[in-house]
Amino acid sequence: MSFFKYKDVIEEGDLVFAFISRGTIKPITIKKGEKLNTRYGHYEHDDMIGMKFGEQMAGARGIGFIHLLHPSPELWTLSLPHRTQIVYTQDSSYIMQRLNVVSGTRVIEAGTGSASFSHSFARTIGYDGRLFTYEFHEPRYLEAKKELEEHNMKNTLITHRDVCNDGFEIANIPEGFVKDGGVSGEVVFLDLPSPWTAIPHLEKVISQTARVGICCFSPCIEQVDKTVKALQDEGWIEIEMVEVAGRRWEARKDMVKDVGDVVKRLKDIQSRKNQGIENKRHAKVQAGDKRDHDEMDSGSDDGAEKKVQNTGKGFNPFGKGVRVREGDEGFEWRNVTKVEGEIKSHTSYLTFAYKIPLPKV
Amino acid sequence: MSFFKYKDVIEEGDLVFAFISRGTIKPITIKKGEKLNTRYGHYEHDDMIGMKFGEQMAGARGIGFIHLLHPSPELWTLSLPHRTQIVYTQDSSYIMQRLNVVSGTRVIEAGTGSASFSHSFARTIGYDGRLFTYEFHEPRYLEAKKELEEHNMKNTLITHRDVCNDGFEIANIPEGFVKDGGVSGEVVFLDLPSPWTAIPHLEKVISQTARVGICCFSPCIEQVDKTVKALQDEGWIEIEMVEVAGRRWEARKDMVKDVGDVVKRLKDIQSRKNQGIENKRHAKVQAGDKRDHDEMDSGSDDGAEKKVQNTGKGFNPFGKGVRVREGDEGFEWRNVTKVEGEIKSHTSYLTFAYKIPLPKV
Amino acid sequence: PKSLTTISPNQHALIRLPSEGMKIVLLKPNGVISLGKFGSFEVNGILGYPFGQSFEILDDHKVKPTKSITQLHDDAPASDDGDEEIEKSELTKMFSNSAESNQNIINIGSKVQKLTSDDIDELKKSGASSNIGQTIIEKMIAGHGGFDKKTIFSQQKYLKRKQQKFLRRFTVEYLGASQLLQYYVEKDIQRILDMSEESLGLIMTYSNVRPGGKYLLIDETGGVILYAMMERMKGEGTIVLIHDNEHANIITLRNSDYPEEDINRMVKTINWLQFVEPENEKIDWDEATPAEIEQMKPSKQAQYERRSKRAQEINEVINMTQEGNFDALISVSTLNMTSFLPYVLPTIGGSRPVVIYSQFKELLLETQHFLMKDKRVLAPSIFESRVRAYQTIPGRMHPLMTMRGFGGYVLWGTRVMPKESGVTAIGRG
Amino acid sequence: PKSLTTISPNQHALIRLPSEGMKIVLLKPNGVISLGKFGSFEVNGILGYPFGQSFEILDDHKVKPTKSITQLHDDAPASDDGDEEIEKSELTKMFSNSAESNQNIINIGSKVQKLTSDDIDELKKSGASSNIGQTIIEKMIAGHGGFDKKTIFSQQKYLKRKQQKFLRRFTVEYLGASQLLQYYVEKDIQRILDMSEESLGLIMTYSNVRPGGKYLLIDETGGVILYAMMERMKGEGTIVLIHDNEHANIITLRNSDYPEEDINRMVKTINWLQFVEPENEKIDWDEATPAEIEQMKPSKQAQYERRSKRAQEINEVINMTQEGNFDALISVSTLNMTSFLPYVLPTIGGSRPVVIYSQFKELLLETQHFLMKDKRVLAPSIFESRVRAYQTIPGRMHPLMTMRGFGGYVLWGTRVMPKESGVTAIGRG
Repeated sequence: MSFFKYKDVIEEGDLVFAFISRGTIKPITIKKGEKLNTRYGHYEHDDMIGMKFGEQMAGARGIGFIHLLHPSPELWTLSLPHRTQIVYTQDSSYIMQRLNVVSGTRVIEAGTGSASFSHSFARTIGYDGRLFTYEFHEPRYLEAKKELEEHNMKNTLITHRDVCNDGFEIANIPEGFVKDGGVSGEVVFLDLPSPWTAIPHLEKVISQTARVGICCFSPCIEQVDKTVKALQDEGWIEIEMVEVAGRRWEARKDMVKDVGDVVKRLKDIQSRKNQGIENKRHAKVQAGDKRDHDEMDSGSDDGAEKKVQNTGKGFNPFGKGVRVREGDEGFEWRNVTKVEGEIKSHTSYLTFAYKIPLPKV
Repeated sequence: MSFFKYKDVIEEGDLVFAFISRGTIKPITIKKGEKLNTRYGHYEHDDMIGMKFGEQMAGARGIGFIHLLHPSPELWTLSLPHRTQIVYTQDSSYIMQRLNVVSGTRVIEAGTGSASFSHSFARTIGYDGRLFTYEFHEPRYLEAKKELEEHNMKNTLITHRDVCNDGFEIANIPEGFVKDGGVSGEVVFLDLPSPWTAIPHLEKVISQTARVGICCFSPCIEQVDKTVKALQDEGWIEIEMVEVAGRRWEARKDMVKDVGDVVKRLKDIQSRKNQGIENKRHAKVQAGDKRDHDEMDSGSDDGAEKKVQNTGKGFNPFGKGVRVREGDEGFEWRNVTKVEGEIKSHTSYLTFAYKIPLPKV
Repeated sequence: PKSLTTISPNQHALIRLPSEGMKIVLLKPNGVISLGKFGSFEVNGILGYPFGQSFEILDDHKVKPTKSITQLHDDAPASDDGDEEIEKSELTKMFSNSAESNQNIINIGSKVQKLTSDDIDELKKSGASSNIGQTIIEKMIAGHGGFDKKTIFSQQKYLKRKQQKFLRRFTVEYLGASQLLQYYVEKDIQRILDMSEESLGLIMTYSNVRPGGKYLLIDETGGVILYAMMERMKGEGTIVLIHDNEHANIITLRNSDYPEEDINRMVKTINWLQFVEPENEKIDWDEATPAEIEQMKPSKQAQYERRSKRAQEINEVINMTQEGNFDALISVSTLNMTSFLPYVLPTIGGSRPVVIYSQFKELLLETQHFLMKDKRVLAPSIFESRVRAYQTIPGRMHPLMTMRGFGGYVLWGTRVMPKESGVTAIGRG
Repeated sequence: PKSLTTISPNQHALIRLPSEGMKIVLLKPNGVISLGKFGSFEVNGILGYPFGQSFEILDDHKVKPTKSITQLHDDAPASDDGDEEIEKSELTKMFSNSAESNQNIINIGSKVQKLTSDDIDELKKSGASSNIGQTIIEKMIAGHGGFDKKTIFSQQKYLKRKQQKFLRRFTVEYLGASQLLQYYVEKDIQRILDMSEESLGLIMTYSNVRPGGKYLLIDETGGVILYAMMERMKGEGTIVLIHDNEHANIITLRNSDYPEEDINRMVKTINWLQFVEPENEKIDWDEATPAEIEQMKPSKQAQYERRSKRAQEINEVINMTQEGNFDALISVSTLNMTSFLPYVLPTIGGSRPVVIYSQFKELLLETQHFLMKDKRVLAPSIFESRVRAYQTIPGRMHPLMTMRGFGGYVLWGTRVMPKESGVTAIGRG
């Protein structure tokens, strides 16, 4: 179960994530004779066998390189073709922490979707936990079922079901999955267009001895409104809705440009101009240290640009033409952070609530 | 008109903002013989006369100091007793930029509230602009009217009116305020509990020759919903709702603590301990450079703490007891930013829209 | 003066396209403006309408006024326009066939999109009629195998996207500073140093810009900030602009439609050398006597006049900075702030705002530490303002899923005079 | 083992009060727990109920189970509880007297609050009955001159605030890592380095914590992170904890209710000196022969055993760090990251996550630059996660007006082995 335990050396049959670039992470299953083709060269599976997870691998003809990474739910999420909307790590990690999903927790999830969150749940609940996940859409169900099997997710049971109409009860629960005669979920996650239709069905499948936590994941505010009402009607308490805002920052370097450099350059331009026009002076100018500004209004910077390399440590005042590599050691830099150009400003609203079993004492 | 033009020297009758601390800015009107009392001393108005705006002023007995600041709408906003919810600068500045409020713009505002945004509008539209502001609540109306008069806001006309029921039309508009026979507003700002009831009244008071922009300011999402519908019904277009998130950051310093310092200290503690227990050794320990860890499990750091001052440049490893002033030059620091402890995470939703006059061509 | 309200000849304007693209145009009477794939139109056809008006391109470069292009469905119920009604009923009809939930949404990608781009090109060529956009959309829907399996909502979105792509509509807007900024956000965000409209608004408000003021400005955006200030000041007051190169780059003012003389009256430029070493850089100009001028050849005379004027201008702006007492410092630049503040701060009047913009919070952090030590700026703080837009379709309200990450940071403080005179000795004091 | 679901004797629990205050208590059977002004109750009265249950304090330290304390009105309609019904009808009655808009809201401050705190104290003293909270609230409403001028909404809010302040109710929660964190957020945020629950969640997920793993941890929170990991691991796996002082500060584990032996089995501690200079710090312990031990006096013998065990423990943990191949690095500390990473990175297994938390983005910025140059951590990025809570009263939905500004930042990357062997020579390599 590669999502449950690390191994060190790559063997045939292993799932490996080929990290090509930040935006391109390809899951591959190692098979002798096959190869991975990328825009920057290809990589033989045969060569991967025996390498360590985490190793950098050079391209077949020495062109380019990739890193061979071990599966994890977070890499899986990053690698996914966006078949359907994904629950991103910023949301999933908060949901799991807030609802106290730990080793051994029994989780109900609907719908399965891309199964990205399912992987995350399965990892965290471990061998002792149980994940009941439901998907209505058949192609998605089949795809997820195949993946969960390939990934050896033995703690997870996927069901093809419209939970909004047909509820969550399962007729023949495999023995290892039964508790208190049924599903007995302790944590519920609903990523459905109309969670309020599914909420009344939950009573039959949630734990009758422990507090049960729920999170409903809805993009629109009106869905939240209906969900809150349904939760109230069904006796859920401590209802709270939140949004999670996630940002990713990158470290960059910004060139330090002092005003002293600018002044120096302006003086330089001026003195070279004054030399050039020495013999065509006409204006009446007093002697002394005052300089002649005469031709400044008709000059251009072209002459100066050729000498920019000489300025050395300082700043590159002529943006055009001369390109300086970020962090070039000939210049002074300051460390700065930059957020992604386009950020996910909204994923969904998260409505949390709890249900307490009726007192037996 | 002190909100319209800077002056340099403080005279009797001037409005002065006494900046006592970030959270305490007191507007005072200079009057001979009076004094300003603060927690940290008092300040004679007589002494202020003739001082420059911006000067630091020492307390009467040399205790404490304040800064004497010139009025501005932004300082006014910061100084306000929060009688009612204020439109903060993050919102007001965006609204004015987006709706292109400039010198000469004719603005309709309802309700006036604390008149904080009114000041901002009046400043930006200048002598040539006109602000029509409406307030239903009588005490608030009277308060605002008094302030606007005191502040010489001659481009502003305040009206006591329930615009939701009675609309925006004004019977006897002072001559300097009339345009095209009426109010003829070009920009509308509605900060009302039910803007949707006021929107149908706007048609009679907005410009019939220029595009008119509106911003409705509502804390709850359901208000937005009703507002959007009302705007649609009344033929407003390009309806868009936004939120403005504002953060204030402060520059701070964080002490640099290297692992080398930690290691050095641990060695120090250990060697002093070993010396102390030299004569009570019992364990069989081989010779060589291996040290004796024997008593480590019963020791305490108390002895070491007394010597902390000697470490000099480096880090203060014992948080308790020895307090180091932030930025103390005996230590190394890194510049960091810190956000306020409690931030305004929501002010209101801003619903923008435009109305185009019917084509006359 | 230029009109802020009416689409007027010989003025610049911003054209918004259904694709959310933008174009800055000069409205020459009798001219024809091309919007690329959206078609071309005669300028005369749009003159006289209020700014903000949308148009649809008809045959022969004619236009007719139409409703907003950006909110096809939000404002549909209020419309009596024929075309809009057709779209609406079209939508309604199709919606009745739609699966009422997301459950049957199939994987919509290029595979189910049966209309190729060649098909579309051909359709476009086949008829230049005003209905072409609608026609293409209908064909695309017909060719879209999974359309009726989509929910109403996604149909709506799909249709809207397609309409925005092919409908030959555009909106003519007044080219204010916000519009110019938005234009650069799309085209060349580096030019405006990542600045968002909300940051521009903060800068204008915190620096207390208003008619009649006298401001010191450092503007590396090619003049977008300068333009924003001029718009607010409406011809009254002065802006001294410090620049890096020999000549100030105020290229964006070309689109401002201000007469040259107004610009010259309001905007005074000075380079950093002149600002930092004013005494050296002043021009010691000996006026020629009327008799001397008389004796010059006409070409020499003209040259003399030009040089005399130039010398006066330079000396005037240098004198202004030496007098100081500016009503605000506004800096939007990539220069190291702590290197120029010692020169600039003494010229700012007491109790006037100091406003510094940067793309990077880290640089303002250094600046704030500098100012806190310097003591000539009271209570400096770094402000961040971010606007989040919502989808306002009733019943489907939520923030837009993505937004631009950048926007910049603004430091705001107030210039003060601390009691200890020693503190102000830094720089030119 | 401790119960996660049922309020059980000799276990710790978190008590939430109507004032949003919190208290950590140990549930000693037959004990009495005091909640200050909210009263006292017998522990036995709450045992056996599920965690999450709310109670109301009756006379004589007895309790009765009740509905949630935090959402008095949101869940009122679903309640059959007598008291709730009274409150509801009370509310309804008062609402019918309310001004239906905000327009008549008067300035509500201490002035209109006719009940003094002395009055309240007296009321409290006069009767310890379960109705005291309700009584006080009613008196306050009666004494509140402007109450009927307030809108329904503000009446609701007012009443709720007052009820939360005076109703003698509390909720008993399982003391998980999130609860412990929330407790410190209220009581001593510096101890947990400003960390929010969402940052804790990010750390746990990005570091891939799960049962059976072997993790390297730097934790300056007194063990809150350690506890969060142990909760997720449920007794399986190992955590090597590096600490600053001679002894690890894991004071918060006192509240974890894990048996000493479980903690000893899972958690191995090592100080920075031992970690950085392992060969010097290993203890070269000569085992005594059985015969030698036999000859020792009983007291000496015990001392020998103790020292032998200690030496074994130290050597064991030093060996573990030398073997390395940890399943993650998790660092939550104020130490300069770039100073310890050269020692720590070599011990992390290939393709395992490296997760570093800081209060300040600027420090992670330095760290990211360090890692990018070092090349042993792939694609490091800084993540910020902020949760914004809403008021969910139907018809009055909006984000809460204020929230905590802090929360921290998390750097996440993946340990890799670059091809050039020279690169890994930094530190202990």
